[in-house]
Amino acid sequence: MYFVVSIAVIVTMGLALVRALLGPTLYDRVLAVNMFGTKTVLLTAVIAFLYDRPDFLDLALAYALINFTGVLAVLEFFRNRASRQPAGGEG
Amino acid sequence: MELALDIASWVLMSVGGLFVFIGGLGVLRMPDLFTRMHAASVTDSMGPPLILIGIMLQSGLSLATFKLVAILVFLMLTSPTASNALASAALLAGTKTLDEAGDDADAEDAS
Amino acid sequence: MMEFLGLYHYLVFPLLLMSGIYAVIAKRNLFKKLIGLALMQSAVFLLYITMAKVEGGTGPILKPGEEDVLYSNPLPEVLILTAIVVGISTAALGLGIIVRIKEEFGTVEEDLVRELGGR
Amino acid sequence: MFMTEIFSAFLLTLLVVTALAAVKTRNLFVSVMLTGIYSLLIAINFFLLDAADVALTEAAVGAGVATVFFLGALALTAEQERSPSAYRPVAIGIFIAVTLVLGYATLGMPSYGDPDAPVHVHVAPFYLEKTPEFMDIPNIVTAVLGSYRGYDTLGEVFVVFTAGIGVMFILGVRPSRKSERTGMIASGENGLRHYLIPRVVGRLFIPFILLFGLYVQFHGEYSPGGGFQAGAIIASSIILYALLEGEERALRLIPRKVLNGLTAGGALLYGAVGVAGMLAGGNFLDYSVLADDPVKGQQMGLLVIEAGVGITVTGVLLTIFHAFAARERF
Repeated sequence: MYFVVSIAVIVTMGLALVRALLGPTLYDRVLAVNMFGTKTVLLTAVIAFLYDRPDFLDLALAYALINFTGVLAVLEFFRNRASRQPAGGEG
Repeated sequence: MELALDIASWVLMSVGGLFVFIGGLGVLRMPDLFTRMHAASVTDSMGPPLILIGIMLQSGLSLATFKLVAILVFLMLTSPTASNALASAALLAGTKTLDEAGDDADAEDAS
Repeated sequence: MMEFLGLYHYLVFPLLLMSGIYAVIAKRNLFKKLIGLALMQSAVFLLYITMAKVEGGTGPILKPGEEDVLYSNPLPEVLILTAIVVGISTAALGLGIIVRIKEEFGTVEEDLVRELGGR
Repeated sequence: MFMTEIFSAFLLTLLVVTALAAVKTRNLFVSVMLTGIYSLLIAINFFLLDAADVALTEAAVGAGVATVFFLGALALTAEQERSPSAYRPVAIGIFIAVTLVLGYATLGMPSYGDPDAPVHVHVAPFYLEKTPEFMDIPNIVTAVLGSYRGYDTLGEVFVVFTAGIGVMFILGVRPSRKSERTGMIASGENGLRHYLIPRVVGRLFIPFILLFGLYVQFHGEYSPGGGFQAGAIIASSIILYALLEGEERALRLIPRKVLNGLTAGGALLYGAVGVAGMLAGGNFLDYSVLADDPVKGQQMGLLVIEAGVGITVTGVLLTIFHAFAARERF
């Protein structure tokens, strides 16, 4: 039973990875990373039970909590990029 | 009783897995950023709860269940918020929706 | 089949390692070189952890009240656990150096830095 | 467990694809995002290979802190690669040749999961058998980390400490040419103020991340965890605060002086435990003499040195974050 869920989640991870590789915009890639994070939480939770070690759920909990920091960092990066680009360009 | 629990969690987990998979398919197949985001975020608030509740039924009353509830609550808080934040960032940066863009492909990684 | 899967675990290591090395050799952007270094680093981590795995074993946290459980090797885990945190700290040091280079030369492309350099 | 082997083979394939794509793309932001996916994948692989502690460390570091550092540095440099690759044929030649040689060499490795491989017969059985007797804690990884290989960990803590000092020195310099761009964290106290929803949810999260960090720190003897992971988790909670409320507020919460104190204090605490052991009549970093009962002494020593590790890692990661965030705003 855990296998079915794991297969679904892993295949979804593959699809999300394809989206991250294809793009086309930067936001698509961020979306794919975000989705990948959620799927990681699910997969680690399922594997903890698949391996019969429920005490390893900490990993899923850590991802559920910390992924948000990464998303907010990306958001902040985008927000400041708008103010950065017209002034300096790149170089 | 045992059997009923097993069947219930089997059903919940399979349906949850289906939702997750549909979300992945949507993210791959939808035509533009906002529809893709819609596919990802809607299924993200349906699939994970079903799967996690399915696991909870298996684990019984223990520390693991408590952790699963915590994971569920945190996921339900973060994933819509992240989608919202990302969508508003994309909108503010001027990403075109499908109607506006017409048929020409969006500028690659430039926005 | 099982044999092949075992081999596959080891075969991934050279591919990851060399994709990192390719970035370090061929790319001229210093930031990209650092990303390549990070990839190389995690390839080595993966090799160590692969070696720690014991068939049919479980994580090296003792299950209370159960005898005759096969546990995986804790030693590589300890080495890699510390190495991950050290890795991010040293990567941050490299990033700091790159930021300084950018401020002094206005670019992080290696060839341009070399042209502008010499002072 | 035949199925899990298939899983890990699939995930390893994804890992290779991600790594190659991260190297290939010319857009550095995309590269950083792909490194994020790479980190998630490698953490799952660690988990599938029974290394829960390592996976937790990769999660704590890779999900929050690493992304923040790389994006912070990227905001201060250029986002696109400009020059084409150099020596491309040579590099690809080396790539293929060394991959083949290393691939051939892996044929000589002990077969995957073999319980009689040389790695598994030397010291590992000793650790697994004797830990309940010496220390009476279930997490062998923590036992090896803190006690059996205490010197090693002390060295690693000092490497982390030194890296923090290095970043402070390098980025503490006033830039000679004033650049007009701002860093990742905008100046002033705004932070993410205009995004109301992320802000509310983020504030809700901070105490829970802190609580979880403390749980990982002090429950590390019984479940996956310990000082390294906890340090990264606690640091990412403070980084979250800084992202939401602006960097200056975070500095008001934990001033630089306190940060410097934490950075040095943790490493010193670790060393002090060693010296305390010497004063009590044992060897350096021998915790058995710290209490009347050797087992109790070991447990006490482990608790204190893990705390030291956690404090130093938190201090160093936050120092690095502030060094990047405060750039360009002298």
